[in-house]
Amino acid sequence: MAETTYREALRDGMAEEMRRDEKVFVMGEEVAEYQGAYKCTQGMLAEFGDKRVVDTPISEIGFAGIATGASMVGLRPVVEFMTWNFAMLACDHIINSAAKTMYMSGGMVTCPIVFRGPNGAASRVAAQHSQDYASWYTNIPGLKVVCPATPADAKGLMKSAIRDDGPVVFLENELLYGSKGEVLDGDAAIIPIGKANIMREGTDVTIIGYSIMSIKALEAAAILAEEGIDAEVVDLRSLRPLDEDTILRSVAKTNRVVVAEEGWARAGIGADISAIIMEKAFDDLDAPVRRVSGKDVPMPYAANLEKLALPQVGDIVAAVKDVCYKL
Amino acid sequence: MAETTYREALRDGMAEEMRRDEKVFVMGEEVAEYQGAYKCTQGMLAEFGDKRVVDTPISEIGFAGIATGASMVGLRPVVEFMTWNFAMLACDHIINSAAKTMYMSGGMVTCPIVFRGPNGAASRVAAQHSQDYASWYTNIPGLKVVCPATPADAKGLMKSAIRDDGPVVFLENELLYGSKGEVLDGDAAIIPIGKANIMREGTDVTIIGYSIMSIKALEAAAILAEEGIDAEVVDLRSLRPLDEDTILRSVAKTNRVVVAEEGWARAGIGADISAIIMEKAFDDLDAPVRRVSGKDVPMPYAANLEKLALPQVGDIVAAVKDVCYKL
Amino acid sequence: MGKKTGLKVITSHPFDKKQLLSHYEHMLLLRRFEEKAGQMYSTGLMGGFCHLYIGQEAVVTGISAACTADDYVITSYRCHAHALTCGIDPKHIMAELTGRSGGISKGKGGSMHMFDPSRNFFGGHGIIAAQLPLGTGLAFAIKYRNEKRICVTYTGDGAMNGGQTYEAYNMAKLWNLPVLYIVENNKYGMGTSIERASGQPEMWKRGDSFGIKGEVVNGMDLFAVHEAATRAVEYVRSGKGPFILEMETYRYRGHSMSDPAKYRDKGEVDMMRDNHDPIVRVQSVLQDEFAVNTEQLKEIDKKIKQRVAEAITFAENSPEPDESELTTDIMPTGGNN
Amino acid sequence: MGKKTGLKVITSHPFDKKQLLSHYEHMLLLRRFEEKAGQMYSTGLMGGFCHLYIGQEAVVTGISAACTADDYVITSYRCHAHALTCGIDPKHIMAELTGRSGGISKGKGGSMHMFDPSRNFFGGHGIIAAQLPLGTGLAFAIKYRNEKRICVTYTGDGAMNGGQTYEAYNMAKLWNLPVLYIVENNKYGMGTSIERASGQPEMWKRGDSFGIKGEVVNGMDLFAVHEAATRAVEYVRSGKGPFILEMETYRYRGHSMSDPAKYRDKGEVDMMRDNHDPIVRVQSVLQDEFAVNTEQLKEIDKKIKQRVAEAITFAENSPEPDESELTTDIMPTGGNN
Ligand SMILES: Cc1ncc(C[n+]2csc(CCOP(=O)(O)OP(=O)(O)O)c2C)c(N)n1
Ligand SMILES: Cc1ncc(C[n+]2csc(CCOP(=O)(O)OP(=O)(O)O)c2C)c(N)n1
Ligand SMILES: [Mg+2]
Ligand SMILES: [Mg+2]
Repeated sequence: MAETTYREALRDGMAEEMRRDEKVFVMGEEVAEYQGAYKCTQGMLAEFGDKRVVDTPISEIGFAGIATGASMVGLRPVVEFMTWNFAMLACDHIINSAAKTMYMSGGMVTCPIVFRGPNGAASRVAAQHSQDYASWYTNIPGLKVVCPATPADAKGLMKSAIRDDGPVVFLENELLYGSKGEVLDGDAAIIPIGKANIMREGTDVTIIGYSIMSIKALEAAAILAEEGIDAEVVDLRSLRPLDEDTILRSVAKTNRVVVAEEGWARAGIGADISAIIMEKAFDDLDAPVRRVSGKDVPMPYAANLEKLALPQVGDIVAAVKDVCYKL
Repeated sequence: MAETTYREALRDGMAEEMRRDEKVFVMGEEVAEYQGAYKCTQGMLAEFGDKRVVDTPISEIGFAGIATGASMVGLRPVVEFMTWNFAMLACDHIINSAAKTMYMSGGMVTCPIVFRGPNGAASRVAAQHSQDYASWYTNIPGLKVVCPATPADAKGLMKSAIRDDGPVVFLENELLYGSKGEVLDGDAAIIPIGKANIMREGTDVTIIGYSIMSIKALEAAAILAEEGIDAEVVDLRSLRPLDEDTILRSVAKTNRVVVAEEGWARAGIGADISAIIMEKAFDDLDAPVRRVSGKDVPMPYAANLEKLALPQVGDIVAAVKDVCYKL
Repeated sequence: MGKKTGLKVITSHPFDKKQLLSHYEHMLLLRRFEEKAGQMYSTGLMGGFCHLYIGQEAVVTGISAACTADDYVITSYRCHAHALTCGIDPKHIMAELTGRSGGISKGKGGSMHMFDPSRNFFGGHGIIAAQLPLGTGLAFAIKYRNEKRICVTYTGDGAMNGGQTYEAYNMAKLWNLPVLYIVENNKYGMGTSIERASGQPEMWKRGDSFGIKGEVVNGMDLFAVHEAATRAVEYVRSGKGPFILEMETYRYRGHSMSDPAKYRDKGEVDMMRDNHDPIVRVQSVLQDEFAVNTEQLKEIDKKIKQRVAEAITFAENSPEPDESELTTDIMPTGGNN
Repeated sequence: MGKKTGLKVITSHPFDKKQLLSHYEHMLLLRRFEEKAGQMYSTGLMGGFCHLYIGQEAVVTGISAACTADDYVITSYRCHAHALTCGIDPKHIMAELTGRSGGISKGKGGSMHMFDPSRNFFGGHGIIAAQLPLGTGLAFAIKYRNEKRICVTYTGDGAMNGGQTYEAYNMAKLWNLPVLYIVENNKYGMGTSIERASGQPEMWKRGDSFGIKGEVVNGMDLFAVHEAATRAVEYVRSGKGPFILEMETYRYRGHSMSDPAKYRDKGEVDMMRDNHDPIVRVQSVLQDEFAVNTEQLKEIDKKIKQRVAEAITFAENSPEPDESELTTDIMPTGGNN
């Protein structure tokens, strides 16, 4: 089993599926000759040629629509958005065309398509390039929404997303692209969509995260362990469908919950999880669910302000102590 | 005090502000000669002329951007989206240009602009024309989000929105356009943004709604009253900023809450309110907060299915009985 | 190519009597179907929006006559006629309009959202101009698979001011995709005349910025449509890339059923109907050239009316979808293709 | 008008010695500022993205010379030069790049997001093509208020494939708005050459579909830029509506600081720098026509370098924004104008 970066894992996931299935192709800005703005498609043009690794003009709504159209007749496009910020221009096709068409056609037209790219904050790219769209897409029936935190999940979820017969929103994280981990080959690598991952078992409190926040949650758990608090870390991996079973089982065990999200709190993923726990596990709770979220501000550029705007490991630690009444 | 429709109230709110301030103008598809696709701008072309009531081509992102640009130099555009579904094409300007520019400019550039139009389901207009975008825009700092339920609020909030120096997302409801109520004139009509409205006082349970769901909540409260349950109905009126005080005071009084939203539950407004109550009023709760939401499906066209997809008065009644443990 | 037609009609045509009769019948079917759909709407059997095609019948009929059944078709919400022309049974379209289980989308899509992949018909789209990239994507798939078919992508004149149209145009030309863009220029996008919405109202020139050629055609004349479409289809099919055909046409009815149509005067409508009706035009050729008599024409009309009546009976009697349909068809099960 | 220039230079110009020296100084300021900004980035004093303008200096300088200080300016994320040209102090721009409280946006906007309404500069926008509708909106406001100014809206060649560009074009023409669209065609949108992104790569013709005229200009030659801009500005200011100027230019550096620039060979860059450098071009006119000597040129360079050095000192020493800034400037307080 090889150590691979998250970035390579994404690439390998795409490449393995492209070898397996002629219908799979990659499309987006700078994916071919440039090897991807963040190098996630490194080497793919050389292997698959420009028919299957397609550079596009800067035309997000156009190529999202083109790919969705192609998926309606059975091709399986993987659309790279240079970042999800730019997909805001294209969200009409993701939702009105890709997510709703199966229903509107009474099941006759399906869209096997993956929309992928980095989501949320990178480093100091300011307000227009740092938004976390997890809650927006999680709101929408007809979509699946996944958000890998590790290289293994990046590859495994990518393979599942490409094989899925419906549209999948695949939210990556730029700051994780260089992170390393062990990754399997071929079908063994597959991670099914809709299953959360208990990254760390614990008994005192449950920290629920997704994407980079799961990594920060693990760091927080390590710190908390030293202070005698044994945290369970649940990485959601898939936001839609959501693995409620794993969440609720963990809550039943620890009775205390912190949800960590990078995005804004209002109508966010933290709110979503908190409300579900409220409805389905109220009596299991020994303390109210606490959210750790991005501050309710557009992302500032200044280094010190950016740090304040983003949820940090220390914020998770503090929130956990709060729900454990150990302040 | 005259009985006015919600539709006329919107128009009167706009017209009064246009008389008061030359900088205010209305722009959108069919707003001028056609008098508005839903007749919300009836008579305005005749009064204000085509300089200030501007018909646009079918170019949502274009005219949203044009209006936002015009607002940066002090005009005060009121942009009509024929429905908010079509604003999905334009959301980049609403968010990246209008909501974030003040911050990105260190406070120097502001966007006094109102984006308005009907939001959510109308009657049998199917999946692409029925989405409720309340949770999406509520997610975004830099915006204000309002959603009047009554003619008085429609006018009063419209006047506040137009006078506001920042961007306001104004979510109307087509099914309410014909509803009638008493409406004041001039400054007396103003309803400040950010204040919820206790539509009905009660002691047993709080039903929190917005837009048409507040009306359905009132109907539910009437039915519940006959069965001996005294419900308080809180109409949020403004989703961002949110009037937490009013919500929390009501929860402290009734100890039981149902949140009614038309939109989908996942990362929705119900989740948002539930999570806030979880964090700030956990000990006040005698039962978990229950959500009544649109079903997690694209909107079907068939009459029977549409009815099932939308949250009905009966669903609110049932949820209230549930939280009151009176099933 | 190009130039304003002034609704010029074409005098020669390649159809024999049987062929022309069949096109005539089809145009009449579109007309009678829509007339009845309008009535059904008024009686409350339909809900939501209903956009009728009356007046534009020569467009879809003439273009379809120049295509093969293998070619893909995609259009906007004004889609009943396109669905009928792709061969979907009127029954299943009418039952879709009433929102019944017998509808082509099981009643879940409605008037604006109909599809039939088995007949290469891909909707039926409610968001203005969305079908431009989608149709271009169908053409992308054709090229990817090296197929001989083409994609015919219909759009209204109003939709030509939506920016995604030009993103699609640019990529279609850049990648040389087999897509034929038809602009059904019925002079209005809802209540806004083309002049009040367009910096440059000649739609066939809207490809100029992107190197796509176009031509304007009298869309009220089946023969003119067919002649131009034949050339354009041949151009696209032969691998020369995208092409634009602007069809000068007209809708007799309002934009949708709730449209009071105050933005144009009745004289304009009457002029078009009285002087340029596409069905009357074909009728007169049938009479003059092929000696079809009034009796035969009446017979055809009767037959068509009968077919539409059957569709209505079906649409009225088809049950509403089962409640379980609410939660089906949202996401494909399985996967792992 | 129109036609490929092949980088044709213009021999006559209207500037006297003082004027030309001042344009020269300005172009040199842009160059030296960006060189230093690049160095600052490498030392880690800046974060995020940094898009340098080196090579394109004649464009913004020549166009600005044809405008008045009242005219609005708006552009993309490659905005340092435009901000400098609108008269913002280099100190405040450099401090914005380092994210300090002395920055023009108090350090909250960064390299891509700078504004100064008091100098009629409206950004600095990070979303490709967003400034097209926004700038058209500034022009809408000008017309609404019956002002004499115009809006100059800059865009890259890559951004010309974004659909909102054409929605803006259509409305600008339809409403006859006073907006001058400048396409800074530096041949690449990131790593994609204009030919690989465009169905039709002549940007000055991209208004054809919408009835907007355009012209292509040697953007490496201050005199050519100024001459064409003078005519175009006059056209727009006189109420004739929008106009497009394509500037053939070139960026010597990568797209942003992290760009390995493998998509073009060094020879291409060298050729442009060696034969078409916009600053060298003005320098030689200063020497040939106005007898400015090497000593004087060195003096100017020294002065400019000094100014940039001061900006850097300021940007390094300006404190980070106060933590309270995190939550200010989000929504205007008050209202009720
Ligand atoms: C993005 C978007 N904006 C607005 C609408 C509302 N709308 C529906 S049809 C229509 C007019 C379209 O006119 P045209 O393209 O000429 O087609 P026609 O109806 O004449 O066939 C409008 C504005 C919509 N469906 N989608
Ligand atoms: C909508 C959107 N898509 C993609 C990007 C990423 N991006 C930033 S700059 C750029 C290239 C733009 O090229 P061009 O318009 O030619 O301007 P230049 O950088 O050459 O000045 C891209 C693709 C973006 N910022 N916005
Ligand atoms: Mg039309
Ligand atoms: Mg460029």
